[in-house]
Amino acid sequence: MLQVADLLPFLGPILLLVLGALASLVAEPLLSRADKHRVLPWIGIVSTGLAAVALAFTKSGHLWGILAIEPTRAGLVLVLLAVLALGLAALQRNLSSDDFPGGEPYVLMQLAAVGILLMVLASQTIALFLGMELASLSIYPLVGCRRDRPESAEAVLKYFAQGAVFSAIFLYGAALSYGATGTVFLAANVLPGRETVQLLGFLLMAVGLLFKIGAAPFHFWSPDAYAGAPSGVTAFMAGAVKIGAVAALGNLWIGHLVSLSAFPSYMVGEAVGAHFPPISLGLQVFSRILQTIFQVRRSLTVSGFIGYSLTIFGATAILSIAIGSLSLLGQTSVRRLIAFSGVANAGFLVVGFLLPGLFIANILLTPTLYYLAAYALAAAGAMAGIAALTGPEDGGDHISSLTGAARKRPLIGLSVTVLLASLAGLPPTAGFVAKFQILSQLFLNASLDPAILQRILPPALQHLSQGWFYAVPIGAFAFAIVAAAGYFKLAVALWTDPVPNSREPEPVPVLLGWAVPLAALAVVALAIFPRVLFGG
Amino acid sequence: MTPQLWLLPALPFLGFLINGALALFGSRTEHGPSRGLSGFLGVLFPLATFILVVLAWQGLFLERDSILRLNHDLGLGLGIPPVKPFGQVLWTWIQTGELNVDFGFRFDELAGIMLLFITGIGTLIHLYSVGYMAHDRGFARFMAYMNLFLANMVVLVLGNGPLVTFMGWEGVGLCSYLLIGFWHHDASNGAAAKKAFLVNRAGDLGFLLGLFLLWQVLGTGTPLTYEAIANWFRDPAHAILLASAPVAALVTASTLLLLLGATGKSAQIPLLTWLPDAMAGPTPVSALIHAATMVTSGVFLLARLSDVFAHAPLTLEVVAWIGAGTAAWAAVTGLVQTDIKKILAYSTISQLGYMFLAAGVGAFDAGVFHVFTHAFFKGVLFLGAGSVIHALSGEQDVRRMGGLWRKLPLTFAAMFCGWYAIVGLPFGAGFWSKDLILEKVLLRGGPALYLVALATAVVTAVYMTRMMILVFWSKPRLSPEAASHLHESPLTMQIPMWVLGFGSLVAGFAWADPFHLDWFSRHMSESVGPAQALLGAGAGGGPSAILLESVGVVASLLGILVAVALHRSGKFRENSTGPLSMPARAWTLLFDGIHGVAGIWPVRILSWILDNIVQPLLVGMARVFGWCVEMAGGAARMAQTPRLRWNLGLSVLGLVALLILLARNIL
Amino acid sequence: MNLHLVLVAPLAAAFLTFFLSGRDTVSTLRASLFLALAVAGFTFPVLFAGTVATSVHTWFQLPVLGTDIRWGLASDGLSGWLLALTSVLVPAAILCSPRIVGDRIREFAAAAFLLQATLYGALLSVDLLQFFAFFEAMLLPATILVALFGGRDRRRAAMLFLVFSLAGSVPLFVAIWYLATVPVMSGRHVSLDLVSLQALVATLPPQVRLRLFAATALAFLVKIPAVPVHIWQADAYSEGPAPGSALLTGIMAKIGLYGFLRIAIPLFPQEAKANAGVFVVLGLATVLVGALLALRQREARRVLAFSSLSHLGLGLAAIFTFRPEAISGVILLMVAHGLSAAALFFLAGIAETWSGSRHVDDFGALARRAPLFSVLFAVAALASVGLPGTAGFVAEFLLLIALWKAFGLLVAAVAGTTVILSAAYTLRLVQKLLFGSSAERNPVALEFPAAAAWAVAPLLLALVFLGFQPGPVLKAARTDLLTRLPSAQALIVEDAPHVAGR
Amino acid sequence: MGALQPIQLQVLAALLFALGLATVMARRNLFFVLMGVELMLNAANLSFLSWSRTMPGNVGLEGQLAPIFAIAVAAAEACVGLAMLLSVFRSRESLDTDAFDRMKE
Amino acid sequence: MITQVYFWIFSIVALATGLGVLVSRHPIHAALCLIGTMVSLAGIYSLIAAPFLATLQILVYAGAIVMLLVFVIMVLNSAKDDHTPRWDAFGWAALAPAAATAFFLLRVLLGADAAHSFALRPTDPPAARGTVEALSTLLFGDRIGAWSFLFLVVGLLLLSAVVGAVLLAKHHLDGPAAPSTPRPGGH
Repeated sequence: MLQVADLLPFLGPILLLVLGALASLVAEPLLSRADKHRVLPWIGIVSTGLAAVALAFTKSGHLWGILAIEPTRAGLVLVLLAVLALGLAALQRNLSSDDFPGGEPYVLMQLAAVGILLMVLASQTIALFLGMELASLSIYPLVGCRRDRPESAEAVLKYFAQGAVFSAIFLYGAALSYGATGTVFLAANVLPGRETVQLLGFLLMAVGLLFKIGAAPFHFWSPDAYAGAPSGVTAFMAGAVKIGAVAALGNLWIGHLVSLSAFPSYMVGEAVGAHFPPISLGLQVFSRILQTIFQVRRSLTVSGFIGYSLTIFGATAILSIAIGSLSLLGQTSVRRLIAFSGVANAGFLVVGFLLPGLFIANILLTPTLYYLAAYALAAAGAMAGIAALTGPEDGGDHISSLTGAARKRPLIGLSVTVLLASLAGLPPTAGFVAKFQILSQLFLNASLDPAILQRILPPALQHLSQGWFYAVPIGAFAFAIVAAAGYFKLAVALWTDPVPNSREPEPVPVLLGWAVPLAALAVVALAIFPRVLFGG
Repeated sequence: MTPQLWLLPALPFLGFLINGALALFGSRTEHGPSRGLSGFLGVLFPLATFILVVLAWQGLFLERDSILRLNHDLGLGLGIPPVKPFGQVLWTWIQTGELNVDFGFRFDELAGIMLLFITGIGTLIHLYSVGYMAHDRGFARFMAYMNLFLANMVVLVLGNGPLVTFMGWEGVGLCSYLLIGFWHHDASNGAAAKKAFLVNRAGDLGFLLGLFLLWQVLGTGTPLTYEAIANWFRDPAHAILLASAPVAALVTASTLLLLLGATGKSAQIPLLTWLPDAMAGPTPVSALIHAATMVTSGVFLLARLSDVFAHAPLTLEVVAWIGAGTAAWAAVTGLVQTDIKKILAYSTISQLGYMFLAAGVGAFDAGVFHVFTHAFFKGVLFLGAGSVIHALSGEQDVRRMGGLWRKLPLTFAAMFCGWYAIVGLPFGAGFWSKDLILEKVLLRGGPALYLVALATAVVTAVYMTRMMILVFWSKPRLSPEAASHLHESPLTMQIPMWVLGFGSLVAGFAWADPFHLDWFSRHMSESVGPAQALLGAGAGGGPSAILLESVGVVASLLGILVAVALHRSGKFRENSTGPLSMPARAWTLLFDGIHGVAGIWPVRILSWILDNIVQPLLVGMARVFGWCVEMAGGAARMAQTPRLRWNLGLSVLGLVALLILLARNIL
Repeated sequence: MNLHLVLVAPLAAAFLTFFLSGRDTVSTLRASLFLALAVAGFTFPVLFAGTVATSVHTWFQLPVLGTDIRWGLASDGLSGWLLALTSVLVPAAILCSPRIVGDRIREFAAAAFLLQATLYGALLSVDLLQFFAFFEAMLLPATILVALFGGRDRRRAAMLFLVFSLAGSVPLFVAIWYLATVPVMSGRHVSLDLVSLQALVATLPPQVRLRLFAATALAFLVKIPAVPVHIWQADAYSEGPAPGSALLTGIMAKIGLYGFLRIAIPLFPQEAKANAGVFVVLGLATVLVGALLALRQREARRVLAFSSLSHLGLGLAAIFTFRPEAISGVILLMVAHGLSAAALFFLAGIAETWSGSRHVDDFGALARRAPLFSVLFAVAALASVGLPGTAGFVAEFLLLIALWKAFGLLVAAVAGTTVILSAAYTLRLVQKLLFGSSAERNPVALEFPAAAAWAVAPLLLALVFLGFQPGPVLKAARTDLLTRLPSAQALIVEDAPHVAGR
Repeated sequence: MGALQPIQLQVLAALLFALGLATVMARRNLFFVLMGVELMLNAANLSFLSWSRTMPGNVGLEGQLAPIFAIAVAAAEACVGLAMLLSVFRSRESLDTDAFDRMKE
Repeated sequence: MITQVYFWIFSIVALATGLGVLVSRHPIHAALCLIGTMVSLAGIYSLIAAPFLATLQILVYAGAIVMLLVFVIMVLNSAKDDHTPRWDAFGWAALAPAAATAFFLLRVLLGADAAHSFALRPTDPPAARGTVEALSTLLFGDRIGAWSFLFLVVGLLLLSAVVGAVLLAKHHLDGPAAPSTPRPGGH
């Protein structure tokens, strides 16, 4: 039997979130329609806050090797909680402003947060799958919750259909990976002769997660889902889903490396206490991994595998950045703009998986995770801010409907502007530091010794001249500029004179009124003190 | 004794400030600021400056005189010791790298003489303009500008180094700009003002560049003061250096560039086109700035840097020919003008040519002496012209005048003195200075220059006489309304005319060799003596002064006779009917055309090309690029199909693509 | 004097501005003006303190590589004067804004403060990435200034400005990537603060250094801007609000020259010296193109924009003589041009509010209808022409001397044509605005806001004062400016460097 | 024709997976989409089980457990999916996915 | 030997019914085919010593899920899409990627097999795995807490599914506030 007592310090955040969700669920029927929107968000916020507090007391460790937590993941969880708070605040504004009958959305959002929490912590495919499904199954209804709107039905239709297909793909990949390694753990040794199976499994699982991240070409769901959902849900999705998926992909990726490296799992075990791959695995272990990668007899195949995995990420990254930035440029719908910015930023996130510093004997996903934190805060904050700025019934989705909104609420307007700047990667925001870290590392990889590149790259890419590798980071930044132009249009619309007959927006609930500026503040603070979350 | 030299420019500047404030804050009132007050102040400050100058001059003079007396008492055979000019360094102006420029003033005899007549005549003309401008709304503003001009002129003359001089140099240019365009509601005045400023700027650029080269000659260690420059060039130790070809070339180049600056300011070839247009300004301005003082600062500069120019024989050659050419050209142009002020303007240019000619042949003192005398007679001529215009309520065309000597006797008297002086009839101011120049030219410039100068003297007499005839003597051709309220000008305008008229009769005696009056030359000796000595100016010889002077007198008489004859034969009247005949106009506008071809049109064409071709091209490229990106964005958005099956299909296609990659790379 | 206070002051001001009432413009104006003056009060001590610096900390480290990105502030004469200039222009801009930005003084002031803060940051940075961060950050408020308060085409102009500047900063960013990562591969501990970078760059292979230098220089050329990357400028300056344009040209454009003086040349001295010719040619081309274009513009502020182009081009050309005269001259030029151009833009903005159009032919006879305005405008114009007695003259004189000494008389003469051309286009503007006879048509006297007078007059007085007493500014130019970096002092008190990795 | 080889099961699973995928992509009716997903999940389960068959018991059991969770997830998914289907049907009286193409730009 | 026979029968049935799902006209037919697939899969499960899974497959899948499906199809009997063609161009085209996926999957699997055949483990008796005891000890036995924890998570999952279903499908949710079923631009 499990002893809950000694799990508490580890499961604290999860349990608190679940309790919050259950409490809201229980309280929901007892409240009048108006009170639902007055009380339930606060329950969620309180449980979130408590979870954040509990996070401070969690010891890093792992739960039977299926869930693991260490400072890095704790940081991610913290960001996740912030996003949840933003989402709840914005959701309150949406639902109360169109007097939504029922408080289930709050419950679902908290449950989704639990699922994402599991994704972040999972170091085992089944747990990962369950977390993913928990998140998805809670978010589908959220997207479609405003049933009186045709677009929300359409959105949930598309999101659900694609989501179900790709979770099935993920599951199949999990099965293959299990077959290749003999365990459901992300990091395990490949059984002899089954490297290709492992690779296939990895590919399918990665695709499943890339779908959640919203990286091209698996991004088609995001614009519709974002546009159909209430802005609060959009805010939550934009931030949270990416957090879960990217963290999971990081685990998967490093686990994959461990698996490929024919690396006795007891060494990993002694290195980090259990055989789960922490995202922020330290210097020594992976230097040894790399030695094995290059020295074990199958080194060539293995490096070939790595090269192949690199091409997966490289292709999706480039495609996402290009598609996202370009489609963002002429966008007139705010939510779709945020969605495509999500696609573009997904590209940058995936760029972070191109083995930053692999060849300096250390793999560290810290740049990606920092970028993730910056992006999640910025996107969720911006969307929540837009929720605050749009008029009643969350109508304003066309940019023009936001004209002059910021001038009525300068503080929120400024916050949204700052958050957009962070999305665009302009200083003085975390987005800038993040882009710098990611792109400089990519640049380094591009400027590597050709010998190593030849060693690592798949044959298809080996005859490329080095110039192309330089082109990748530079082109990425160029597309970032294109995207900046898109954000700029939105920001300008926020600040230009309001159309004379535009009615005064109803007062912003206190929760949202505080949440958005705090998000902006956090984004700036994260730029000034980049080391608070993940060190570095 | 450390004289507070800064007071000299400070006083008129104070006047400028006060009058300016009056003009600015009185402008809202009904009649504008009080004429009396601003007039009083406007005259007071120049007067105070004049007094200060006299005092300073006295200080200088007495000091020198006491030394002379001592010398005589002790019976020592000492030569005249050099005067100790006094200077005052106010503060360090520019100090960086090797450059170290002090902001200071230096009062020596050259400056003293210049200041004496500048402030003196300046004061008179201020007084004159109190009457002349009395009915103008911008009276206070006018006074302010005049004071500002005086301040800048003082800085120009008093500066202890080229850079300080340059400050005044550009300052007077500014004032001339403001005053030419004083009646700015008429755009043409503005154009004239702009022209003056720009042409001067071209000269100023030459000034600066010449200064650089000069500095290079001196060695960048040397401070940029006239004293240092003079000492450096006078220092026999540098003789060999100066003889060396590169340095000599450098000196020549530098002096040529400086000369460009001088021509700009003094309206000499090639930069002379602005002065006739400058007559658009009120007449007192023409009298003060464009006749008596500012335009002569070019000559002043030559004298100031005489030591430098003395080492550049080629440049002096050029100066001489520029002077002669300008004198001749302008005199001829003066023949065909019909606007009384234009006539005087061209005459000014021609007289300035004389001065340059003198400097060119190394007779800097003679040049400055002509400046001195010219200030008087040209001043009175302009004032008289102004009085005439004032009397005819704005009429300036000599063809609509005539017989005024009865109507305006006093004005006529004054102008007659001026005429007498300028044509060079015996014992007039011009007589002495011009003949002095002719003599020097013959001595050192050679016959060619002399003949040109002599011919110019004849022509001068012709056109001046023509003007006098058309204005005063011939039978009246006034327009009735002009004739109706014809009136003699007020006293404030009369007094200056009388004084200057008298001056133009007697000023020449400041340096009249036949009477052994060499007051002027003695005082010039300190500044330009060494240079002239270097050029062998001291050497006398050649035909006797008397002979030459009589030749000059003959020339002017000849000119007068020709003029009378032409008048008799009705030549004046017929060319005075109708506008200038075509060749005459071409002659007048010769240099405008040259400027257009050389400077203005190229700039215009170039800027047109840049504005209409290059710039749009660049912008267009940027636009096209942005457009392409927009297009790409549209295409990308197109790929986002709204149909579920398409979305799924495309996603799965991506998956398949990855699988193909897998197959190609691993299997 | 803690420099962080100076950096935070404008930020705080911007933040406080948001709590002012959007409705009551008068009190908003007063309050924001007070804030601006307070910021100036914080700033000037820095100028008088001479060379000051905070301690330098590690901002963050590149993961894996352990590249140190430092954070520290340092100010010397060069930074100090530009700081002072900024702190003077911002209140002036706020004073001039009411007529132009209407009831949006709050937003305008906030944007101005933000711009000020970013400028301060750029001027005080001791670390390359830190500098770049502020260098980029200033685009945000600058773009907002143009895009929100400007004229009809302001969006397009702002977009052009933003995209152009961002694109222009790409090369510098790439150079920073290189410096931050690649040397690490050869086992060196890299830290991006300028002083360490100097040592690092010196060890790089020459062709790499050349590329890095080119990249760095390009970013700054766009900022100045220099021909042929100047096309964003005229639109931004003419479409933006006049006070905003004043801030852009008065301060922001100077960051380009500052970057050359502080970063490009000190980091890559050999390359700079080897390729000086290129930049001198670019600079002279900028001088001429700017002047010639200014001659033909039909909008007052386009004339001013191109005149700025021309003047700063002279500065650019002169920097690359590496002569002490040039350095002090450029600093003086930056200050002088900042003051005069800003004054002109302010006044042009006022004039536009009168005529309701930007076209020069729609002005006229202001000399009669607004005497005080005309006096101020004339003085400012003469100052920008560089009449002796104003700071502009001393600056131009020094720059010409430097050019002459370094490249001979011909170059100096070419550069000197600006003396004539600037007079030409400036006087053209003066004629169009102040003179002419349109007073007969509508001789009503125009009411010139006293606030604007109070804003502009001090600038002009400062110009005249510096024209006679440029000493303080000239002294600010330390002759070793191009070789030694001000943060050197700061690094002495740095805290222990971090070990790579974690 | 010897003993049953897991590879046969794998092939079967792969084919079923492909069939499900084809159904999802090819058919326009929303029901078919759901059923296709069910097919894919089943394929995954089959794969799990057949892999587990190749493992020693202690590890093999994991492969036996995973499908249990997968089935649970499938149930939940079907529940939500059908609810979604109902609401979608209400909103447009149609289950033709191509009919839902209002969201452009 | 005999297992092979069963396997072939079951697998052919499974594939056939799966194909039926793909091609059938009416959702009901598809659902029935699906049931067939489920059942035959259950049979295969039992072949490879996973009796518990086999029962689960029949109970939950065939018994619950697909029944639910059929129920809903019945409820919306107008779901019979006679207005959409069974196969259109896109439908045919969509087969290609599916086929490609299958091809690559098989290629990898077979390739791996060829490289290194993974045979059954004859060592352990079939009874050792797949039995209810084994699984339940694994799930709830105190030896490992992991799976029981995941079991709790499944509970959470189902909870969220229920809530979500309520949110999406419950009628009373759209009270007076939201109009019941707006028909934007009817067909």
